[in-house]
Amino acid sequence: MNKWRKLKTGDLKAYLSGLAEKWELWVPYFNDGKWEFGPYDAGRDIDFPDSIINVSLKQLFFPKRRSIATFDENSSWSLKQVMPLEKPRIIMGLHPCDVAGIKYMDKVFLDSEHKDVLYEAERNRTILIGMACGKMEDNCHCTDRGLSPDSSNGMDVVYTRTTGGYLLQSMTKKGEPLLQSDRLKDTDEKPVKKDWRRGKYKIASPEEFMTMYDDRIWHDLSDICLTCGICTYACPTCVCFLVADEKFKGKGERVTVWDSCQLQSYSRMAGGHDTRKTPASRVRNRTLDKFAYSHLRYGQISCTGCGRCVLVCPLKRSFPQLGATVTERLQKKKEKVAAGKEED
Amino acid sequence: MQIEKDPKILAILCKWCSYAGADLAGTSRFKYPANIRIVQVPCSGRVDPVMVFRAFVEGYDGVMVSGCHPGDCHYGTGNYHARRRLAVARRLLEFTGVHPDRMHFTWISAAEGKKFAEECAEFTEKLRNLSGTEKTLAREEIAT
Amino acid sequence: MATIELVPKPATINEIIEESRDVKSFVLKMNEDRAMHVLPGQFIEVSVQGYGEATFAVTRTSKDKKEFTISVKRIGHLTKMLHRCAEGDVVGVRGPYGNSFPVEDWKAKDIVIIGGGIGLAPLRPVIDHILQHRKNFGELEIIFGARSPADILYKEDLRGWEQDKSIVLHTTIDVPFEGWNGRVGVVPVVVKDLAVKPDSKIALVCGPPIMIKFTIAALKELGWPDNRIFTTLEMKMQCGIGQCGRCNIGEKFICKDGPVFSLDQIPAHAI
Amino acid sequence: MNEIRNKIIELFSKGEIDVMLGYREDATTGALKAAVFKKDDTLDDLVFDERCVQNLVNYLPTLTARYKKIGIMLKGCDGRSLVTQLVEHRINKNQIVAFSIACDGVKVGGKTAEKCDDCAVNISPIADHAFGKQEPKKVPLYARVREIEKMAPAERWKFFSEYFAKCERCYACRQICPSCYCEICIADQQEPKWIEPSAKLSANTMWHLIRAYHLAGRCADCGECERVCPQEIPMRLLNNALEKAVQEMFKVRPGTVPDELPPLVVLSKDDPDSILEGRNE
Repeated sequence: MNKWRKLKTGDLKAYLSGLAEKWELWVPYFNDGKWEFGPYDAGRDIDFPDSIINVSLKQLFFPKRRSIATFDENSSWSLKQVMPLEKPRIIMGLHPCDVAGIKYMDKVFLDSEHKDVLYEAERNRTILIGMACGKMEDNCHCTDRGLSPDSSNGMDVVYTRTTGGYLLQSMTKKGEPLLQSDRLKDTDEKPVKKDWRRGKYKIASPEEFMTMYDDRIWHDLSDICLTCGICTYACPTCVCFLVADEKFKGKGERVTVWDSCQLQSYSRMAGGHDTRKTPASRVRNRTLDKFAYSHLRYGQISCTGCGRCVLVCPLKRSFPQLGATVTERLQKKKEKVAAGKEED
Repeated sequence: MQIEKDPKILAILCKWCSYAGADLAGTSRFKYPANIRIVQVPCSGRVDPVMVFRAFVEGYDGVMVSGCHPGDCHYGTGNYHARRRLAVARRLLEFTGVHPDRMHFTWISAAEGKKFAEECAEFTEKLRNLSGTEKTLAREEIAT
Repeated sequence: MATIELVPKPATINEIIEESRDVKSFVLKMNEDRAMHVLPGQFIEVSVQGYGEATFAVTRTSKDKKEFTISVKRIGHLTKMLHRCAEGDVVGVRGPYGNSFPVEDWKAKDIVIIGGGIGLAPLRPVIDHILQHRKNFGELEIIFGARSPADILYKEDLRGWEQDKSIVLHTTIDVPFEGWNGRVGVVPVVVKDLAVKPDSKIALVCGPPIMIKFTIAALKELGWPDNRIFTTLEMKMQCGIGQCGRCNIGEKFICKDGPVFSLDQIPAHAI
Repeated sequence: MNEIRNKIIELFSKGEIDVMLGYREDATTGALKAAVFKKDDTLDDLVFDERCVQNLVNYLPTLTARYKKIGIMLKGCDGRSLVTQLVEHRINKNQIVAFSIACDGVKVGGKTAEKCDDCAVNISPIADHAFGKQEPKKVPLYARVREIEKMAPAERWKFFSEYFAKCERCYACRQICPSCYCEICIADQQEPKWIEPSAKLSANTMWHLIRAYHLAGRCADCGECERVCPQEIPMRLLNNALEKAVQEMFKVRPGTVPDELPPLVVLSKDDPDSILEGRNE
């Protein structure tokens, strides 16, 4: 394991400007009440969020509108694919749940027979500097999803706040060149290990969730959900997309665009057949996808416990709470069966 | 005739009156600018403001909609509906930033060829000294 | 330079066959002159530039594997654009994707093929394969249902299958039409009337979702076991490579784990 | 609050309502959520205070399909929203029991919602059972709209285009709005494709213009679209601008007069042609 290196707060700006010369550096900014990510600009003051922010990093790897080919509208066929980007970049200030989201996206786009070349290029050109969380917001429940606020898997460099500055440690070969700067001093100071809150939203195993498909609970759970797409757009692992052609003044573009399984048009087919007509079937589809299908497909459930879906839900319908409610009902059904009573 | 500099105008004309008026302007040799693209609709009541929005988003400099004078609509009440819809659509477009001179809603009967030619020329003039002051609802160029 | 899988390659429409009033078959050939190894049941994604892309099962491939055919029913936005294309036009093709009918393990088995309307398109390559290796297979029974005589597809094939002694062919239309003296009745009812006995046969079912649902119910009533009923599901697909998440039945993706499923592989509630 | 609870218990016992649509404080998360109270549920966690922001009218169509008689708690703006739904025959009145509760402003994100600053209708125009009295606020209407109208066209476009560019097209504004109930929304139509699916400036502009236009003369200004938008796009501004236009041109304020048809549905022979020239101040 590499040693920890210390960066004094005063040297932060100089260190970042040093990085920004060789890499395209993305850092978090706080403006009008919200955290957003933006390219590094020495003029603005730099601070790092201690915990979850509204925006998931999905946008930097799988943009909400991504061009994959361009064509000339007047020709009958001239689709030419787009060149992937190569400029090396650094993203600083990610939290463990965001990085876990990116690792899940790797499974979807890279562990497949047809690798997504554009996504792969974005991943290869990016060095992730992850930040251990300082505190857990009330919706945070990464500890219930096999993660922890100070875990560093998937990060190239991990850093955490400490008295008078930051402690940095490189985790991968990709991260090493970032710590060569002379602003950093070796130190044997170690980040203090905290024990984090657990058990807020416990969920059953994927196999148990699969047995809940025909349960009546989905109607009650979905009655206040209006099936808009906010939770899927905010979620770091929801990457459903649609492909569309768009034309303007003779120039055309084939794009992949974010889509959401919660919207009615998602599974409506030509001729009117729709496999998920009712809101209950859509809420069930997303819940089971997060807690069961993703595990059966990729061996890892796709909920990283960030709680972002609760932050953005306009009806304050808490998705992790929904998962916990289904688990409670599962427990009750098991007790009933165990006690030999007939299921209601 | 250099079209590119002249403001591009979309004219949606009702078939029974205004389109016939435009025809009359043509047959009686009234001059009107050539940068007008005419779309014929059965009645001004058929004009869905979505068409006007899309025209501006596609980059037209001006949109003109014309139908029969209230009272002699071939289908009876088409232009009454159109009057309300286009009035509301105009207020919305003005509010979001389209300059009022870019929209011209009028009534032209089949006999008013001259009026059609004059209004088109006047509309083009208004648009010409407008262009450059601000962009219409910009539709960003697609990065090639 | 790595190729983006979602970007299709150009293919030329060599021939257009009018199958019925709203179904046309398009014989395609890749412009870059390479063979398309398509197994029976696999599908491709066909795009019309500027209008989008849709999923079509490959319904026939030529001997030299260079030309492949799709049958398109005019029902939506993209299919309407395809129907406007003429011979010689260029469309985009990518694929083939998905699994195929396991014809290899059906050696010496009797096969029953039940197709409803355009649903016969994905099943026709299986019939072609059986006829090309006729002695490897047992009896072949084909039940084909169409809404009306004008909707009957592949008329020359049907004539060929009729004369072939080794094939038992039943063609039916949903409701009586004058000038039609053949069988009348929807496919599930016909399957019940024919009382197709399961013994060691394999059944293939494809058609509109409602037809698949009731035909499978009819087969089950006749005692067919789930592992010997196969169907090919063409739900709404977008990427065809298991990434866009759209065509999921439970945890399975139709485009990657299907489109061909035996009934015991699909959760019961899905059909 | 107890006065309301007793009335609900009374109606439950008399069988005049099958379910009560109200707000409940979630025991675990503490968040305040819409809730359907059944006959034998306890009403202790039934709440009505300044946190009850959500407009419950949007649930009525699905509930009227499941239950015969539904009670609903209504603020002033919710009441206006109910009026628009009744006049558009989306639900019928004999299935609804309206509880009109005088509202003195709700809080969004800790501060009083903007819509409550210029709210002149603080009790529902329709009420079977009324609680609390109307305090008509003499308030200058559409103050923010007039501010924006003072700006030059290019400035206004810059103001709105910055917001439109941020739109993600999650359609929360469509899903939360009781008046947005088309079976196949124009945004999902393929032929003709008026709105392209991708979240870019031109497609977003088309979406926001059409959404606002389709609500002209029908929007009850419950402000939910602006509240739910994750990008905080000022949709109420567009709705209010059109409400002001409809008020000036056709003397109609949507949802304030029961059974009054929306202006764009009716036609009148004596509308002045001058309305076609727009505001031109």
